[in-house]
Amino acid sequence: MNSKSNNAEPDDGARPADKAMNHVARFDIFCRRYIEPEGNVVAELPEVTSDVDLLKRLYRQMVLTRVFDQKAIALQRTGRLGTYPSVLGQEAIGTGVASAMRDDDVLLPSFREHGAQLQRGVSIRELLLYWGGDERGSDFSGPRNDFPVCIPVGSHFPHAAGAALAIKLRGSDNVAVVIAGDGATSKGEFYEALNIAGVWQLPLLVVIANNQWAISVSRKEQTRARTLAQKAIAAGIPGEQVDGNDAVAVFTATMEALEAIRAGRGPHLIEALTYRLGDHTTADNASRYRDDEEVSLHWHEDPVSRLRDYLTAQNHWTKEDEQTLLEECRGQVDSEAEAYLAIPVQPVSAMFDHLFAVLPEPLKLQREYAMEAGKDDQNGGN
Amino acid sequence: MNSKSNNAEPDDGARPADKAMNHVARFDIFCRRYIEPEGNVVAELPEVTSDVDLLKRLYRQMVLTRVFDQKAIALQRTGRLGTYPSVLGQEAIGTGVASAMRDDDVLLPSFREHGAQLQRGVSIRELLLYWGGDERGSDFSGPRNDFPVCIPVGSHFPHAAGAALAIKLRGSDNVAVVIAGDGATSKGEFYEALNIAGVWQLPLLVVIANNQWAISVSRKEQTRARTLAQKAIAAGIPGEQVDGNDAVAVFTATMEALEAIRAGRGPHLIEALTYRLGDHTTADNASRYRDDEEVSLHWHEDPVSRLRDYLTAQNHWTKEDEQTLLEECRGQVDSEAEAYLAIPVQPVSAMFDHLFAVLPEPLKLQREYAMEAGKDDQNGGN
Amino acid sequence: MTKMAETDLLGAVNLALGRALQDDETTIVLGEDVGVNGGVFRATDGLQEKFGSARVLDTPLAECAIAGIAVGAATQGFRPVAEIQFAGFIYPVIDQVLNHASRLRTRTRGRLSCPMVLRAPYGGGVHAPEHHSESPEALFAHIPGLRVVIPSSPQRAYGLLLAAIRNPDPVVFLEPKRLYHALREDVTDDGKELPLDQPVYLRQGRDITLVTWGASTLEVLRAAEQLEAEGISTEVIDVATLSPLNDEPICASVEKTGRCIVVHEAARTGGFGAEIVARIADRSLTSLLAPVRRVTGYDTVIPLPRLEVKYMPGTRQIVDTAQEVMALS
Amino acid sequence: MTKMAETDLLGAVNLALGRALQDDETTIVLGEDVGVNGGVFRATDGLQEKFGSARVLDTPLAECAIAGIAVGAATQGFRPVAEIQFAGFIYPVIDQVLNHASRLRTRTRGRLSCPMVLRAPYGGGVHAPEHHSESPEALFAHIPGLRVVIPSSPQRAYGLLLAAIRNPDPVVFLEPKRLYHALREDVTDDGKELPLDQPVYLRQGRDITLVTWGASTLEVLRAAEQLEAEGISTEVIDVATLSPLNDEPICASVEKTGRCIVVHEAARTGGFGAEIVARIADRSLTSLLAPVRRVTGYDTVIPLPRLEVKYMPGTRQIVDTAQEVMALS
Ligand SMILES: Cc1ncc(C[n+]2csc(CCOP(=O)(O)OP(=O)(O)O)c2C)c(N)n1
Ligand SMILES: Cc1ncc(C[n+]2csc(CCOP(=O)(O)OP(=O)(O)O)c2C)c(N)n1
Ligand SMILES: [Mg+2]
Ligand SMILES: [Mg+2]
Repeated sequence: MNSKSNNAEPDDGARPADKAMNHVARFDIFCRRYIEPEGNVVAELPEVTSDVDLLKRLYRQMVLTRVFDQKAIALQRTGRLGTYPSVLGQEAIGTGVASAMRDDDVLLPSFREHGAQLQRGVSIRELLLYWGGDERGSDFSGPRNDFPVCIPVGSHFPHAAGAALAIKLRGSDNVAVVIAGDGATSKGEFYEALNIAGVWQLPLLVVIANNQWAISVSRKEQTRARTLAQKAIAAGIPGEQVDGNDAVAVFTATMEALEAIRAGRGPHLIEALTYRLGDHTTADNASRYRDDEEVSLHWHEDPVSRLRDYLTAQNHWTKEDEQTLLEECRGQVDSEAEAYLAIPVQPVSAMFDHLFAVLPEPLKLQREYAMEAGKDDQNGGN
Repeated sequence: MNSKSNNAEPDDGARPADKAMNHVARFDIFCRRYIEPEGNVVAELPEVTSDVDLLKRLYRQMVLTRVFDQKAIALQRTGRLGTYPSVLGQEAIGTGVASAMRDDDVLLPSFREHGAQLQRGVSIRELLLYWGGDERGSDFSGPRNDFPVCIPVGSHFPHAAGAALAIKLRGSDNVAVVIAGDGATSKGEFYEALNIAGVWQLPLLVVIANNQWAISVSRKEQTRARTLAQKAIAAGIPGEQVDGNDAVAVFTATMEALEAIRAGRGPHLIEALTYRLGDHTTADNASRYRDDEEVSLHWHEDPVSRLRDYLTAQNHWTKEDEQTLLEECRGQVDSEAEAYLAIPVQPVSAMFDHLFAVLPEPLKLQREYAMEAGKDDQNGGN
Repeated sequence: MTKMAETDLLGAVNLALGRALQDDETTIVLGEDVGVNGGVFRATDGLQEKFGSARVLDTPLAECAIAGIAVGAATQGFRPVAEIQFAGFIYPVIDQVLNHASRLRTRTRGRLSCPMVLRAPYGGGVHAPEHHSESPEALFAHIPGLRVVIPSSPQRAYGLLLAAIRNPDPVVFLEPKRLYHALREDVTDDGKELPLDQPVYLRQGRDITLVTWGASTLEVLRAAEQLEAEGISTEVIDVATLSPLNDEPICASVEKTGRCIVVHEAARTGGFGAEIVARIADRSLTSLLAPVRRVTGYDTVIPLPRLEVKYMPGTRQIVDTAQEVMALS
Repeated sequence: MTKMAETDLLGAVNLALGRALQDDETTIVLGEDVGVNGGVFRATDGLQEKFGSARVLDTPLAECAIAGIAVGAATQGFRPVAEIQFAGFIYPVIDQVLNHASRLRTRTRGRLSCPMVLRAPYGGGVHAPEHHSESPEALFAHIPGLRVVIPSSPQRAYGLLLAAIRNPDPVVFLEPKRLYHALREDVTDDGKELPLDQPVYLRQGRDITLVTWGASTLEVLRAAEQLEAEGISTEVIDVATLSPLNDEPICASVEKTGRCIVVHEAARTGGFGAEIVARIADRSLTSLLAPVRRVTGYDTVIPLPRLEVKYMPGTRQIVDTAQEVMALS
């Protein structure tokens, strides 16, 4: 990471040629990191993370996310789950962000934020149900106001602004938190939502999980902007980078941003730098477009081992702790997977039953027909 | 205009709190101006405008634009033109930008850039025909590759990127120039196009005619960004402000940007600061949402009198010159208006005749029917 | 507070919006220029003054975000009424409406819902500039989980808009701007809604059923009178809620008259008239005495004002077609 | 260079793209992941390697801009073939297609034109994630000035895609992804196009006309065989170019058989099936011996994979409906 001095030369923009040029505005982007690879501390850990139990909670949650991820991939490979996007290598973001949120905040996750969803209280069973191809997986029993995952990339940014507007109109101090990838910052809705949130000073936190790839399109091919954080400048709101593989940095940056937002200081953007260690989804083969070597290098940045190394170095974590934790996580994930697999398919009528609050008269006949036709397993185009 | 020093304090973004923060990037925005209100020179005029004839051409063209504008409004008021958006007070932008362009550049104008279109060689008759409600007004005999005006705000930014892509692929050194208003910078397409142009380093110049209003929505309600120029930072491309009521500044900034772009240095954004002195369109009543006083103050910034004052002060322009010019312009506009009014309505078949290169068989019957039905002037829903 | 006043369709929209804002504090109005300016047509005139700028919000110029923000706010307990300034600028919101607003309830099995209204003036015939005369109703009427409602009189505008706002699901409410000032009638601002999903009989008749919606009701009613004078008795139905389409009253009428013409302003191919005809050809075929015709806009782009009148389906075309249909049976 | 090879529909698309890039240097291909990755389905596999990254361009993730850039490049002498990765992400481009691509020629009285193709895989039945199984053809088929083309076999994919690319006007080319690997046939890479605006007879018959397009052709042909076995002879028509719709062959067939069923996967209401029925009810009503039925997706959101099969119109439903129609006449 770059460490220029504060008063560095301008990176971009016209330089003053003569008296005709007035300096109008200046912007700086900073990047935050506390723990570097191998668990070394580069800066004193902030007050909010002085509690070792908190760090352990972050660590456990990342491990749970990873164990879940492995299971999901295994289920997909054996035909018991649909196409699945792995979050391998990005666990610190979902965990860090969601851990800093309050229950009454609203999360709007992208399709890869299983970690954030788990932390928010979506159950493993629900996550599997959703990725197994069943709408009931989005009927979370936990965070009832959170959004389901967003598949059309970037289309949930305006929802987040809308949820934030609702919060602001109600006068409460909770926050809407939206997470999306680097690719999502190329979509118009990203800028539209950020811009309006800026004008209206909405309680909105935008987290960009910059994992360097949007399927096969690299970060460099996605935008010429040196950072994604600087996209906030277009909306006149604060933007910052954080080492997204440092759970402490993610947690702290989120915590501080949420505090500022709750205090009425308007929307905020965090770009969390990370790397997608796996394929884009189980339907993807990343070796078609990137070198294994690049991937290997990034394992060095792995957020899970980084925090473990730190905790170990500080004598807060042992091999036995690790063993116990893994067993716990595996046990939990396996039993949830069993429960998922036991859930029967919805009845045909389910297609109709949540389309409207009350099924309109004209659709009742179709529903009956569908139930009749659907009885027959031969039917259907497959 | 603000005139901070070059090394001013950061305006935005997180400040470094401790060692955890690394400075990653810095951006500065400058604003350019040569001639201020009342024709005073604030900085030596640049080399490219040392030719007095050029300055006179700019001036004449602005006056022609204004005379055209008055005529169009008069025609609308008397029922001989459709809804019309006045360019009063913004003449320096269209004139300055289009004068710096080469014939083989491609212009993609917003609906208010009559000045730029006139300079590009679209005839007054054609402009009136278009605003009079006849598609033939967009079949310019002049700049054959220029786009027709864009009505859906901001939707032409991607076209400009596409035209620039065509230029780049062809390997020529012309440039696509798109002009739009401050309101247009809130649309997703603006950012999408800018971002892609940045990645592909397209020969694209984006000019934002910031006239402080988007119908009744003020610049401040449109975005919290301090400048619109800084929106370029989101795309990682250069952005600058220019006093859009100083024709010399607009011309010079455009010229320099075009040169850089022709040299392969990629896209560029210019925010030209101006003010909409008239109503949004002839269908609007601006006094509903802004004070007359605000408008009066801005007359002081009027680009036409500013350049005239300068030329007069330099002894390049006299009262007689002015009189002659006004007569010439009025004569030209009046005779073009006559010609416009004499153009008969298109035949009914015209609806069909340019829909496809060759009218598909299935549509031929409809065309015949329409011609038959259209004979009767009683027909039609009005 | 109940007031009766003669008003036009635009005034009725304004009344309904005011009533909704008054009755339910979760109702908010947002869109470009809806605040101080009261909307470019004045549909929201006076509302910001009365209800404040927190509930009547001027937005930046970004249609997709306007719709998306309405979605977000709707899921969190508000009832946003978003205005798209002209239907020609509504296309960027289709993604939000189709992929999100109309699906959130079913995607989450009822956990979240989207009680929002998207209003837009639509249609031609007012000599508007390019891209200002669109009739996009068919695009929305194909979206499952969405209601498409179009009023054709001040009373119906008032009652249907209130119903749309109070409805627990998303509604696209298209206002035929050619009717904004075309007729006035007494509208009682009593907060009473009219039923959605219900076509309206505008005229009872014997010989032929004319099905229409929006501004075309004007021409259809005019044609009905001319036909009456010629001894042809027409039944006129205003579809009002295009989707979900209740075809019962339409098919019942056709089964009575044996003949049908559908009239709309949008381009014919893929227009919603096709759906009406398809319902009839399915349910009431054996009652038909003559082919079902459509009198519609052509399959062309609606021309700029100078030629626009030649595009719009007119009274004469409806009368001619009715005579032809009568002659064929 | 003419090669004959057995290939599937996906391979045929790839061949046609390669041929177009080869034959005309103004042809370019752009879209998300179309370069090194060769597209998520591999439709563009090998093309960037062969034709370079200036002509096969990976774009940032921005569908609206992809379409808009294609518009801009098309007006300046190029023939862009833009890919939208899945039809579920095509809605943000409707604005560009409707307000610009389909209108630039008529807006400028022929001065500018827009010879571009927008390709997208569409339809369900492959157990894809949410928002990946859309059938949006009706939305595009209502847009004047636009062609909507859907192939249903490798040969037709090759010939129609080439025709679409060479066509001087914009084409939305929807590829039924359930057919990508469903059948293989010999495709000669000879650069020969197939005619647009021309429905295709897939089967000749006597008793009933089955009209369809895209992936549903599979079920329709299967149903036709079952019906044949039961002594019911069907004529099967693949519409191929939905818009502009040439209804001649369809009406001619219905006039012969007297019966018709339209089959498509999209939701029924406002689906393009309605247009087919409306044409028949207008032109061929007196030949009809029975109601015209539609076998389609329901007016619901297509479910996630576990229930998806219950949404798709299946062979059995077509057979049942045909038997019903026969019984009614
Ligand atoms: C609007 C839209 N376009 C295309 C896709 C197909 N798609 C799914 S994920 C993806 C890449 C997303 O990249 P990024 O935003 O960086 O998120 P990541 O996958 O890296 O988590 C694409 C192109 C989509 N889902 N939505
Ligand atoms: C997409 C879109 N939305 C709304 C409108 C209606 N409208 C026309 S001009 C305008 C304001 C444009 O403001 P700005 O971009 O600043 O340009 P200006 O009118 O000031 O030249 C609006 C809202 C439109 N034409 N297009
Ligand atoms: Mg990514
Ligand atoms: Mg403006």
